Amino acid sequence: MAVLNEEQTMLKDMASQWVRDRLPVTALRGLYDHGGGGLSGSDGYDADAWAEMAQMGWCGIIVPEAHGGADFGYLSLGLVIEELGRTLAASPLISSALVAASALRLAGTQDQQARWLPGIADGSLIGTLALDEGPHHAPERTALAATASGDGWTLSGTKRPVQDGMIADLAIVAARTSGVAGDRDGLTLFLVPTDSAGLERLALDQIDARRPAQYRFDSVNIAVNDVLGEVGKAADLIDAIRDRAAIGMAAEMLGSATQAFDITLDYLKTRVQFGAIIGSFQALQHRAAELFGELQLTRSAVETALAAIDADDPALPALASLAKATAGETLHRISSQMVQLHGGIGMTHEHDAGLYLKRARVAEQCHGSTAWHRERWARLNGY
Amino acid sequence: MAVLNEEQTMLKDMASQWVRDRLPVTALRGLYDHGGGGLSGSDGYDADAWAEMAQMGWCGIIVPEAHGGADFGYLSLGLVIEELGRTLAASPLISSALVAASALRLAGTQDQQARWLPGIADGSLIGTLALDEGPHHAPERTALAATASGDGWTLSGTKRPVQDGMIADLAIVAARTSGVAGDRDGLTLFLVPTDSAGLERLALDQIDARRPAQYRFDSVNIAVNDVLGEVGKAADLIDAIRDRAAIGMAAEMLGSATQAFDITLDYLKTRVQFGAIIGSFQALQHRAAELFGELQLTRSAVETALAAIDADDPALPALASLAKATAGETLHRISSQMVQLHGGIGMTHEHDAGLYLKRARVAEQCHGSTAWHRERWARLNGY
Amino acid sequence: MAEMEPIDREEFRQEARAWLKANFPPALTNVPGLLFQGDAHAAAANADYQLWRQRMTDKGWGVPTWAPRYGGAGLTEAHGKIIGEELTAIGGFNPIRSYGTMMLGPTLLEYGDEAQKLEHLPFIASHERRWCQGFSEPGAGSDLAALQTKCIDMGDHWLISGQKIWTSGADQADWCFVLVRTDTERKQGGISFLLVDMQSEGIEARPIVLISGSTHFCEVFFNDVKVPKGNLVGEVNQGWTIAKRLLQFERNSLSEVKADITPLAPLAHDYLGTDALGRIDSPDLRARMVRNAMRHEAYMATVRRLAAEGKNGGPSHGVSALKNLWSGIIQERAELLVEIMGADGLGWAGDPYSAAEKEATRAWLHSKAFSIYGGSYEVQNNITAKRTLGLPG
Amino acid sequence: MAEMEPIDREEFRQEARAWLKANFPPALTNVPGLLFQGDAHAAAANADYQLWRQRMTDKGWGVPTWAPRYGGAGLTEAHGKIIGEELTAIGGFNPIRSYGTMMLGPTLLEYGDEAQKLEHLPFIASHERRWCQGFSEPGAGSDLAALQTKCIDMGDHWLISGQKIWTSGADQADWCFVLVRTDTERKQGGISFLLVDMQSEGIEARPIVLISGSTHFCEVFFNDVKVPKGNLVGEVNQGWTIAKRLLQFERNSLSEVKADITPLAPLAHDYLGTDALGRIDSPDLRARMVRNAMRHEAYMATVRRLAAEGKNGGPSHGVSALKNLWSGIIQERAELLVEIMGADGLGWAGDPYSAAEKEATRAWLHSKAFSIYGGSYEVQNNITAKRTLGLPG
Repeated sequence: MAVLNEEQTMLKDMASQWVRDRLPVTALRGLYDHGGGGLSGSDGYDADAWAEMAQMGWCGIIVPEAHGGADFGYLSLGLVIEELGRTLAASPLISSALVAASALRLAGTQDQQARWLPGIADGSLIGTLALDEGPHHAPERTALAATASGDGWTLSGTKRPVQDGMIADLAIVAARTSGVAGDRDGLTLFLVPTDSAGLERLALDQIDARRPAQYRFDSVNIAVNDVLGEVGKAADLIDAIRDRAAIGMAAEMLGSATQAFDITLDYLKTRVQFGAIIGSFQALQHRAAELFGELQLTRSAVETALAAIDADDPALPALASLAKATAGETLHRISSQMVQLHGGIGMTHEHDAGLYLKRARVAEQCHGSTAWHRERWARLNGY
Repeated sequence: MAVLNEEQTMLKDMASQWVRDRLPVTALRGLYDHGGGGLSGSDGYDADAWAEMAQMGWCGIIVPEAHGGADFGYLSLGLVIEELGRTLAASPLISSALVAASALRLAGTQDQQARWLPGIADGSLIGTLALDEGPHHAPERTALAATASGDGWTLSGTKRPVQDGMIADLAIVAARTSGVAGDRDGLTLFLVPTDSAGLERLALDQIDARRPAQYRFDSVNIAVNDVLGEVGKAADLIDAIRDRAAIGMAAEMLGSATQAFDITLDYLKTRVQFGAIIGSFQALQHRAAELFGELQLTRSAVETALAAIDADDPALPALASLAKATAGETLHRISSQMVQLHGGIGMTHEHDAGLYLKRARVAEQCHGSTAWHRERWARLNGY
Repeated sequence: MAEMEPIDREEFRQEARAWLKANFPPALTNVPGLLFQGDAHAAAANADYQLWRQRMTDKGWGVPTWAPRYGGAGLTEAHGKIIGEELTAIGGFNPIRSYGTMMLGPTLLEYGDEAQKLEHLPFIASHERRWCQGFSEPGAGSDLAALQTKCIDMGDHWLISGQKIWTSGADQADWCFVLVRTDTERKQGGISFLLVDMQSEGIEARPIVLISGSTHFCEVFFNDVKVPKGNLVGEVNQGWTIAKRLLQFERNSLSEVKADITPLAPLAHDYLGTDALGRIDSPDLRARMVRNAMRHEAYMATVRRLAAEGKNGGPSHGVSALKNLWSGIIQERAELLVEIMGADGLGWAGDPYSAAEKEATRAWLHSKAFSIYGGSYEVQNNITAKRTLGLPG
Repeated sequence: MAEMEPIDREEFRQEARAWLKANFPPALTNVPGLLFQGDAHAAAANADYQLWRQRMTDKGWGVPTWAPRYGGAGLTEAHGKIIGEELTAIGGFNPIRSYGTMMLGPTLLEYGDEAQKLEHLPFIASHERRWCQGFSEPGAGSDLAALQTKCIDMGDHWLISGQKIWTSGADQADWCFVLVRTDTERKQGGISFLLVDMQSEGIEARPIVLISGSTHFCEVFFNDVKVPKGNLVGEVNQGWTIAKRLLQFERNSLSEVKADITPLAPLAHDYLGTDALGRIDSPDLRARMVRNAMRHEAYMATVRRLAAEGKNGGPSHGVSALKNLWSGIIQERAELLVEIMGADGLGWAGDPYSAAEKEATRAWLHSKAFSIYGGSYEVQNNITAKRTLGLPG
């Protein structure tokens, strides 16, 4: 654990307690159909629990005080996200309180911040980022077209997947105002209320019982004031937002991996086979020891990256990719071993191992996959 | 083991016995300085043992009967090479009886074959391939210049490393007759006696106590009859020769890996620590089981590739790269684990583990490294 | 068994080809046989399948090497192999193939008495009785011999009580071969092998939902189930020996499974794009794909090599090592496929995901079982270390 | 120990900076201190080093936290850290650093009597006595407590006989701390800790040639060596406890080792070339380099995190896990460096290979020891599993 101040320690303890009481893994199970997919008609989260989270101030942790937040830093928000990750708690906290809030903090005008941040901070409004268009994260391949029309813009095209897209009120949409798919120039971000005319949303039934969405933009009109940042120059801004998103996702994965490891370790200490506690078998002991080592690396990478946002560290891009890729690989290994070491029971939908496995693969993929961030780190470091 | 006919079984048994009697690992040790490098003044092989090998007909296994060989196929030659690999026997068998003989078989005119193959087959003449010019295998980057002069050619430039280069009588030299480094077009092979005027040889003191060489060509004149294959069109021929060389090296590595595994397994069965035979520790048992599995894959890849040469299989290029890369990775792992599992004693020059480790890294690098063959396999298979 | 002469072989091949061409329903071409093997309802509902099953039953070619009185055709293994090859060549499948033919049948042939053989083998040979395997229990997974299902000798019948788990297709099975405990003092030596009619009173089979959504495996509860004395296979307390033999048949049939070798490269170009050098545009993922594909090739070469060696009377050890190579390679491949599909490989249901995507996702989840069932990865490593490598302890 | 006030800290930093600037011989700038630490001849022959050693001895800054009567400067750890930082800043090194300061000194401070401390610590603080460690034996490697070196109480002296191995620098050492067996009935409980003058009659140290060519480690033979009674540290049969504490100091000093983080990328571009996309032109090798470099970064972050946590009284377990991460990452890095150099990374000696190439080759061979010495990879995993994770057995 990073060295925390008193407030951070309190926040972490509170989050830990609340998550275990209010959103244990059984809560996630409530979002699943008994056959294993997302429950039909589910929103992919628990709205009442979300209201409680907002009540506790978690939605405003990185929001400036002037806009109703606590301005308490990303490391603090990361502590909460990590705890949520432990029980696979489903909520739009990353999408809204981290990603959307970051976007507005980084590039919002005073008016834009005043309009959107208070709602994000008090949880009454859910924001999200609508960036990806294909199965793989590739911002520069953005094709969704924004054409100038009157004194505003018109958006046409498709976004998918949009995290928490079915419950979001505000989408921060990456669109192409010039150039062609593949160019870094010509990208622009727009602040788009999801009830805008011409925006159609379709829920995606995902293995982790969340509900990301597909957004279809059919000539959606945007006012000129709803451009976030500079027209045609959003590529760096998108990177900055995505890096924060990736670090948030890495914090969640750190929590999930830690908990998956703890559950598995408990099982190793209790399950008896061949007349012995299976945790006494050396091959399993060594595997556990090695996974423990990987967890150490992951915690360091994630906490370093969170602190780097707060410190405005110029190494942030590389540290973000390091955190996301390291957490991705570690959670991949631990969630797979969670199933393996539980044996047959771990293969059943009734057991939690499968839920960790499924969420793990979604989180690995989200905001740039492990492979994507490895390659990015490589490029940033001259490989 | 591949399914062998009676002659092959006899050949293998004979090689196995002879190698253990005549060139056990202690023989290799005789080529080492007591401090760990190659013995100063050594030729990197045992000339008397080589004469015995020739006597047994091993140098002519793939040479056509018309030129003094047995025309007994690559699988048969591979069996002998594998046995030599078991004891790390140092000899120019691959360079001469496999690589040089293959080059002449593939592209030699009747005259060229008649001039060189009988000597190769009876061991009185040692051939080798002078292809690489830099630390990494990259035939198309060949820069050594061959310029037309009179009715022949003049070679200028450097080759390094040339395997068995200090003892070779005949070098098959890749040179550039047109184009620039990087082009596949413009490569030509030449048959060059190593006593040619203007050819200077420098021994390289390598970790495996062999003596590869650096060849410096200073206006070496070559007769027009000593061009092997077509002028400027040697790229495919070079690939074909190198694939055979790589498969031969993979057969050697299969033998080395098998023996390194056997030695280590014996140690696991005898060494006592913590009051138990260390081979009873489950973590080591599982490691041994996994290495055994890798050995199975390696044997299959190597034997399949050897058989593919004999069958003129169009899949040969991919199978060659599969064999070389698989053997490279397996020997890498097993030779490293040989040191690790022997503990401190494995770190001493007095123990054989270090000799396997050192030869392993040379073999991995030779005729295309593991990484090189992986990439080649990937390209051939559309990745 | 004498080898066939080449001339007989060619003649039989022609005969088989002609018969199969005339009798295999063209509508079933390239339909996966597993569909009917795993699903009794699908099998019952498909008239072509029923026709095909009946024809193969009459011909005895579902189990060609079994004696005619047991429903087979009394042929050699060489004949059987030719039938299989010709069937594959026309995109066909063996409609008789089942747990019964692959595992129980060979076991009964070795350990059953003549009455048991005549009672059961013909119905296996016609695929009219589906069998399931009652081995594992909640407390006896990798340590199978720890099983506790009670079996009491009541004089004129056996009385069994207990719970089995991981029983494939128990909810559709007609009969079950069950390992029961007839002696609580000895571990392996206190186990017996019983044949149990699933219609018996006191049996309940409950499907288990797996993480892949599959409900193929069941829990089976035995509550004071009466079993006729004649349903004991072999001797009392000989069950462990019989079970080990049966598991060998299972391992052999697993190692026959054709590993899917559809290359992933073209798919990866589609999903990930191609860089300026013509490579799949994700270097890290590409490197892992290449590594996996190369191991897959070497694995396939290993299966071929061991088959050839086995045929020539050579060594045939190392099945456990092979199983671990296979599960590792196939699991990684299944993961790579999902990773190639990116966000589109994460769907559970619905139109936004293609059928191939949803199938890949579930296949990946299902693949996690490969290193658990049929002897876990860890148990196989123990076996390799001790039996194949001779390590102590 | 009280923390320093920030204001004192800054003041001391200025003082240290000034003294070091005035006293560190510029000729030694960026010379690796290990050169002299490991080689008595090199140390004796270098006048600058001798001057520097004497100045640091007089100042007591080689062991700043030790009391002045033991040759230290009586400072806090915070002072010591500042001295270290300022030394690093000018490319300097601590000429006193040795096995004596890192391992025996702290151990004597805890377990030695006052006479032993006064007899030995000042000579450690001046680096006038080189120490070596007589722990491992041919039959006691990972299982150190199996050691057999006999020690008999002869009334007025101890008599020891036996063989030690892996004794670093024994051929150059003045003294040796040795674990001996004083009770053959008990394993751990029968071991004692002795200080032995290497000039004693009956001692022979023979250098071992390692695969890297290094002769730093020795075998040491003890043939009826007489050792004064006062050279026993702690109580008879308390040696195992003392040794465990000493190994803890060793582990701490190992975890201080700065992992070399010179990036390999530029070198790889030189040796392997660059493809049309600006990438190192060997995709498979590049992927492995990137993975190793990322793990290396995460490892360095872990060292910093654990240091910060330790300073704040937080958890500091997991040293064994850290050692295995470290050895794995550094060994792989050493291999990658040789692989990048290709055929040029395979030379042993001679002009055709550059000094950097030959150094890389030997460093790779040497790195194989990292997962063996100081507790093997396997032993560290056992410790992590049992002590850190609380697994049974």
